[in-house]
Amino acid sequence: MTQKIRCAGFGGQGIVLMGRLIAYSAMVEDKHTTFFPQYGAAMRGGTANCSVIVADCDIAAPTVEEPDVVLIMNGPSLDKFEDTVKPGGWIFYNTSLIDREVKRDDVNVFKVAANEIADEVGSSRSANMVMLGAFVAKLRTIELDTLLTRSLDAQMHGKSERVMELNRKALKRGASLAE
Amino acid sequence: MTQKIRCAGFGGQGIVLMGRLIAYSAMVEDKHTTFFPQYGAAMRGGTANCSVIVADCDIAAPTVEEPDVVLIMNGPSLDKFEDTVKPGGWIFYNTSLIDREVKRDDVNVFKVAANEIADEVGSSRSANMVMLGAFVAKLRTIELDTLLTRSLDAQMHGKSERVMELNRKALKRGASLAE
Amino acid sequence: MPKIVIDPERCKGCGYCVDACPQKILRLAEGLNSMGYHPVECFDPEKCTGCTFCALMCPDLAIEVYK
Amino acid sequence: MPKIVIDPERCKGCGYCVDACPQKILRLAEGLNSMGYHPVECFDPEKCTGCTFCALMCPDLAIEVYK
Amino acid sequence: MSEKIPIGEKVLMKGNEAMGEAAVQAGCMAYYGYPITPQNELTAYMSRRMLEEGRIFIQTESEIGAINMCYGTAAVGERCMTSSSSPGMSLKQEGISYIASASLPVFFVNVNRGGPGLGNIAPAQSDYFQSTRGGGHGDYRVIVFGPTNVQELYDFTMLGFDVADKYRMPTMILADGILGQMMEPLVLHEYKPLPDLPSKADWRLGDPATKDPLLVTSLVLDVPGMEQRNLDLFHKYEEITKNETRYEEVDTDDADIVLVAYGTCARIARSAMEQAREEGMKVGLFRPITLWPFPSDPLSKLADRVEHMLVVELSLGQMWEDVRLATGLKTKVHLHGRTAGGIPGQADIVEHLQKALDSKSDEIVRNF
Amino acid sequence: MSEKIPIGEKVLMKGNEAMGEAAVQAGCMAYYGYPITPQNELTAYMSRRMLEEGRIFIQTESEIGAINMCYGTAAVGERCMTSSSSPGMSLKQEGISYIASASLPVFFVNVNRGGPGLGNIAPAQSDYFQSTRGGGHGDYRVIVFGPTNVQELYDFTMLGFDVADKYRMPTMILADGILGQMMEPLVLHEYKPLPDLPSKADWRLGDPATKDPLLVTSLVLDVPGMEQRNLDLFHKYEEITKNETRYEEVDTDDADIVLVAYGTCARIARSAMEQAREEGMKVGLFRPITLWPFPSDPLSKLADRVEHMLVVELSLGQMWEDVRLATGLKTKVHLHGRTAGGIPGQADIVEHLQKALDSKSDEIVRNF
Amino acid sequence: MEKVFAMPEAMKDAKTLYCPGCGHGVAHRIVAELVDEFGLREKAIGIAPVGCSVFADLYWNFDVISAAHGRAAAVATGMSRAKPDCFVISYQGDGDLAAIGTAETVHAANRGENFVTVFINNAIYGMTGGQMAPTTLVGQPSTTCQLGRDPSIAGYPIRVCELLQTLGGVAYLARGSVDSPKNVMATKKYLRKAFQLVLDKKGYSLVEIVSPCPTNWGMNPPEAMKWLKDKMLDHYELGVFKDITAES
Amino acid sequence: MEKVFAMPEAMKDAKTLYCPGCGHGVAHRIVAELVDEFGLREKAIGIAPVGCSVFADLYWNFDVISAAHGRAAAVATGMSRAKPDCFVISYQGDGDLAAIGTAETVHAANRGENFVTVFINNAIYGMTGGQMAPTTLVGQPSTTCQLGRDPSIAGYPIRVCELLQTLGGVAYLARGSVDSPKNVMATKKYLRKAFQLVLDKKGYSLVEIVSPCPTNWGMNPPEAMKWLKDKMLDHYELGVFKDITAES
Ligand SMILES: Cc1ncc(C[n+]2csc(CCOP(=O)(O)OP(=O)(O)O)c2C)c(N)n1
Ligand SMILES: Cc1ncc(C[n+]2csc(CCOP(=O)(O)OP(=O)(O)O)c2C)c(N)n1
Ligand code: SF4
Ligand code: SF4
Ligand code: SF4
Ligand code: SF4
Repeated sequence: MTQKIRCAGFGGQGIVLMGRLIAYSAMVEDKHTTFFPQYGAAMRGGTANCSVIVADCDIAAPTVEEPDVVLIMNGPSLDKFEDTVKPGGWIFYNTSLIDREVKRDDVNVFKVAANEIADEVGSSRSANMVMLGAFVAKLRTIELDTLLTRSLDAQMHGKSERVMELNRKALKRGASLAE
Repeated sequence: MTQKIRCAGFGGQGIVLMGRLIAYSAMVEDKHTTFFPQYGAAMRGGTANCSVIVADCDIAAPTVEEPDVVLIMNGPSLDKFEDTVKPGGWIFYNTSLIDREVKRDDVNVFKVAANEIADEVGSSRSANMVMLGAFVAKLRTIELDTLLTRSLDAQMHGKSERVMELNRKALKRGASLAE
Repeated sequence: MPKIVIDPERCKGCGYCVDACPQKILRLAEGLNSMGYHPVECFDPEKCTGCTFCALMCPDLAIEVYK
Repeated sequence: MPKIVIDPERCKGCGYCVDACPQKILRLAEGLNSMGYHPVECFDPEKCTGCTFCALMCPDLAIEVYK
Repeated sequence: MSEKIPIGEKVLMKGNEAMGEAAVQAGCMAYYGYPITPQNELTAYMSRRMLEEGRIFIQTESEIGAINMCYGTAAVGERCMTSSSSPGMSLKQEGISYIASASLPVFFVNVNRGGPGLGNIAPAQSDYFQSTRGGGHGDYRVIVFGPTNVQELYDFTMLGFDVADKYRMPTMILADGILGQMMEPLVLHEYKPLPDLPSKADWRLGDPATKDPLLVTSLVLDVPGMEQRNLDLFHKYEEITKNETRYEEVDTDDADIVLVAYGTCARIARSAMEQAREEGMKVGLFRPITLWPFPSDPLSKLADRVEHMLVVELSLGQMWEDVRLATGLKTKVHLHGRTAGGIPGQADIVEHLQKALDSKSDEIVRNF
Repeated sequence: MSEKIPIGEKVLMKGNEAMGEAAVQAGCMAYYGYPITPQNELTAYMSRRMLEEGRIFIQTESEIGAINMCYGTAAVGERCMTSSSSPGMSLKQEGISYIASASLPVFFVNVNRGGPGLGNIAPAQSDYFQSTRGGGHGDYRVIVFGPTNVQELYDFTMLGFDVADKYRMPTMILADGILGQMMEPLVLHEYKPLPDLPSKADWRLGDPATKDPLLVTSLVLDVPGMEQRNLDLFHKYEEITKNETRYEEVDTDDADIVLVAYGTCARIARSAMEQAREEGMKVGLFRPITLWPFPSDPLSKLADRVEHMLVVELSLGQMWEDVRLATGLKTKVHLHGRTAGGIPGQADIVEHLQKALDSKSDEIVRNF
Repeated sequence: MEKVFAMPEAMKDAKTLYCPGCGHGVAHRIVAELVDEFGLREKAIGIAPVGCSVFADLYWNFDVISAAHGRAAAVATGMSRAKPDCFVISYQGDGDLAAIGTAETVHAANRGENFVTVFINNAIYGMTGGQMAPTTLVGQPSTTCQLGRDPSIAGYPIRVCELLQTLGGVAYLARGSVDSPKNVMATKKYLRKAFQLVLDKKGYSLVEIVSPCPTNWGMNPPEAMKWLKDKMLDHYELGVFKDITAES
Repeated sequence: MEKVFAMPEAMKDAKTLYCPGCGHGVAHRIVAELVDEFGLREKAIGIAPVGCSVFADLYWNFDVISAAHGRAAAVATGMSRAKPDCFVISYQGDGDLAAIGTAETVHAANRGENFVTVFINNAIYGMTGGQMAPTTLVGQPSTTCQLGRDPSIAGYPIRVCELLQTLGGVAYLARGSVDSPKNVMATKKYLRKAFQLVLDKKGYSLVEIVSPCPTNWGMNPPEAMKWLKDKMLDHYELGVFKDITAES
């Protein structure tokens, strides 16, 4: 199994963190993984995206041309990446910020009202966690439990317990969408 | 005909000027020529030397490994270059500053009391001209007349008429040694 | 009557104009613009004196002033 | 009695010591050293006070001073 | 990461940071660097870790300052490093030439971005010539490692310090921007120095134990002396070529065509190889690990039995020259070169493989 | 010399000064340079002549300052130049990479001295790699002339300015220290520009005639844009290779062995050739005049009929690579390389020729 | 009704890529206003340095050249010497001007090169993501001095105007700020003087602008502006440091 | 009878390659005397810059490293940071320190790097044969300003002590000269202070020494010394410019 994932959205939506959490969880689960952020000049206001590969054997090319899965947090990112998804792959997208429907009919689509749900949980800044939870629960690329018990602590240490708790809640709420 | 010449002495003895005068004269006489000063770090107190080639056809290598002629103005230079002269070649040397005899017996030797003669002419700074005059008159590589009428003016312009006159005298006195 | 014209699509919501306005008639709007910022708005245009302070402070040339 | 010792082979004949000597007892010699310079000489050693001025000025460490 | 470094364990780390941690483990006493994308995480990492370890970190006034501080620190016998990306590396070339000439051990990293000029910050391998041929002046070489994943970035950093000390010369990692920026699991091996690293006691400056004053210089005005020095360097380089040449061969035994690639390119090439094999082409992969010394001999041997090679590189025919030099006209060396951040797709490579196999006898397939 | 320049006449001039006068004649409006031996006479000459002509001379704070001033002057459409020697050239590499990327015409001179490091001030050709491969970062090239006498220094300086303008790119002379320092008679040809040099009106900055604001840059963050730019450069380079490759062949028709050499080396090689012919060896000479573009095609053709080549260079096997690249394994390419100021003697070369001719089938004669 | 404040003609109608609250925007605008005021649209050449303002050509409606990092002063010299009729504006960040470009800055100033320098002092490296600049305050954190600048390791924040004050060729030096309408106006006044002196061929004229970088200071814009007022202006005194026309 | 003036132990018994009347000799000797005085023979590392003093290793009887042209301050930083027990003496000419090395000098000074700088100001480039230096006086001819330095083209002679005075990390700055026994003694006193401050880890300490280069000034040594006194000391004021221990 090799799954290629791309996360995309606004700068500030925690896109890179989503990728790192997936990669870290994969490592903890003894899978092979590579993570690559789209880095840019440090000027702001653009879109952010990153790619992760999770596999159970050696990963050769770390580049993701045709992702199996995309996690899309805003409209411009859907425009940019919709066409790249492998036929039969998955598009998860954030209906809170995206009005339109996915045009393709050869892929699976999963809608997540990420910001709204995050707001319900306590802060719309956790929208990325809601999305991540949904993805994990739906495709089981990695385990929700790994995220909750290992990865969050490792990748976000230094954050307040309040924020961590919020994130855990958001993850679980996201996961519940897919169960 | 290709003649390879090396001039050598103390810094300050006008060694490079000797070479330039030969090269310039050769050019004026429509011969082929190349001149190459031994350049060094700009620190003082060393020996100076330069090489000139005069030929009636194209000059390939501008480097002088085995000179046909050496014009030697001081002792260390004789030590350094005596052995390099081509068998059958010429060593002109300044007996005013060199006590010893030339050791080789397969070369022609011409002694010039350059400083003393220059002193007689008016200034020991013209010792190089005395040497040059002797060389030119002896070997006729270039013409004394070219030096007197063309080269001195071209290569030393800016010098006072007094100095020029001194140089002309010294050249002639040198030449007279060899006639 | 003096007035300002705000281009909400240029505004990045830094709030410098809000602080600079001597009349205190500017604030950040609730809504977002297409870049995802809360653009500034003038909630009491009558009071505007056309002093240009807001515009002077704006890094994004989002404010024009008429007098 | 104070005295200086000049190493004529180190001296390059710059003459700084000649100018610096308050007793004015130094001068450049007629002859040349092996580097081709006129080394300095003391023509009236009796007058030397050992003040070290000559040595202080010498760039070539050609002068030792005893007192 | 900093509080306790889990040596021996698997961690998820960015390539830039992995090099930093490896340097710390290898006893690097001083890091000097000037910010530049895409290697900033390395500088930032060192700014924290070196101070934690009570060692030296300076954000220098410029890349030139950094390389010359390395010259100084290496001369007193301490391990040190600098890192930069392409434009900054150009500025370091004079300093590298001095370090090579003075035979000082210095390790450095170039996380290559798109050039020439300011270019862009996308991944590239277009500093290959500069790294392997000496972008600086004079006859000299630098040992150049071209790692392919984060683990190798870590391992070759340690090795880079060791071989620098072993041969008293500059050594470097040339990594495309992807390697610097990506995260992968890696095992933080404990540092084990190469056996028999020479002592520095007989040449390092400022050591009260040495009786006679020592000199570190790159200046030899006297020509025979300097010429001999350079020849000594070159004899050392021949020894290094014998001892330190590293490469990897995959499935070349039955290959009709061999991909030659390093760094991230080698990984994409490997994926392409797998795909092409599935499609029935007999493809192998040759991966130079040291870019200087370049594995010319094994490549030349390979050329005796393989008719085609396809060089894939993030530059317009730089490593291609080394492959052609190694193989002469024994084999047809095709090129798929991208530049300024362009990255070859797996499918493109497969297509090029096919074209190369189909090429006429005197035709070389090149994409520019 | 300065008062009245005897254009059209034969004069005796130092190589460094001949380049200066040629630049003045060719309409060089600005000279920027920093002192370094063995090219100081060029800087000194320009300090006088440029002011006489009411043009610009700046002794810059550094070599980096000089190359970047050239970048500025070229961008406003004026001819300009800089010159230096090896360590100073290393410092200019970043700037040259920028100039190449921004497609600006700049001419410069490297009077090569012994390296690496501070080295010495003796003649050398060891900056061949740096000059021909791009010592700076990224994929780019510089047109490199390798003159052999003072007349050529003069002529190729003029040509250097012209081809820089023609192709909008950096061009240079690579001259060993002997060429810079020697005096020879030369004819001060009048400057005649190449026909049809393109106008600069559509890209030079600060011209009130242009309506829309213009941009000179080497930055293209977007990858496809930058990649296309580089490919355009490389297509230009292919055109240049076709149009501007220059070389000289002497007595190669009946040769069993051909000497390959440039600069002063080519002259010594020629003397050696004459001596060897007298001794009965059938020797020819191939002299690359442009070092980039390197005359690979004619060399390759020569390799079809000549069994041996002997490269003679003032470096340890740098041009040797280009000759081997050009000739593959079609011919045996021997090497007589000297370094750090060492100069091959005529007799040495003859000896090497003999050894090469006598060499066993798989043996390459090399002197280090 | 009259437009009393609007987009200068020397500015293109493009949204900037700068972060919210970044000081570059105001500085760009002042420059453009003065280009209009002096009628320099056709003669002006702006230098986009390597730094966040590297894309100045997207905003300025006159010729632009991008210089290598730190070399803007040399590039400006090359242009203004060769085309004295042009009006060269070298726009530089603190990393660019006062770290890697120190030699070029000092010597262009000393030679009295005839161009305007607009020096943005935001106490940080913006473009590369927040490293320490030569101007970073003591104690101020950055990605390369995470516990705050420690002068025993990294030295002290350099005051550029004070440093250049001793040099012969300098015509004008002033330090302004963008923290208040008053200071924005004063900064523009300084820059107007600099423009005038360069038009009069008086030589090197530099205006330093203390400027916020909220992103890399880790603050929101109002916080950043407050920190600028409280901390930066404490170290970086505002005012005119040299004016050769005033000396007489 | 006691030897009151003799070759310091920290000096090798070699004749120098310097020209007659060159100031480097006295400067070398003072340095060596102080190395003896402070007992630093085993800890001292001298930096031979690229310049006439590039062969300092032939004269000094302690470890020497030759730095790339202009980079002595960076090399000194690399050594003194890595081996704080060493005593690093960066010996530099005016081309080296104040032209190509401007950035390294300014930033090492600003960081307060702990080494001694001996700065030989001879108003010319010696080794390369007499080109203009940053310190060349207005009107003074050189091979690259043959009609004399014209400030409108080449700027003004830079006063290094004055320039560095504004920087935070500097512990000590003084300018001496070798034109008279008194000034030689004063220079040694300045340098002694600089040594002391560096031994006390106070940071960057520089002593500038105004020094003759008869050869490239085109004068004989006595003429050169007179010109130094009359012209150079007129522009380059002698004295202590900064002493952090005196400030308290
Ligand atoms: C030679 C070189 N070194 C380093 C860099 C990387 N770099 C780009 S911008 C920059 C600093 C930017 O800071 P500053 O000049 O203060 O401008 P700001 O971004 O804050 O406006 C650096 C170091 C480069 N492009 N070239
Ligand atoms: C990068 C580089 N540029 C230039 C030179 C040539 N160079 C050697 S010494 C020197 C200047 C010497 O002048 P200064 O520093 O004043 O010392 P002095 O010789 O007067 O003692 C120069 C420019 C060099 N070696 N390296
Ligand atoms: S100053 Fe400008 S960008 Fe900032 S809030 Fe006001 S209008 Fe918007
Ligand atoms: S020690 Fe004093 S008195 Fe004696 S010679 Fe020297 S300067 Fe003159
Ligand atoms: S990083 Fe700083 S300087 Fe750059 S655009 Fe953002 S706020 Fe402005
Ligand atoms: S050239 Fe000048 S600095 Fe150099 S040794 Fe001679 S006098 Fe001294």
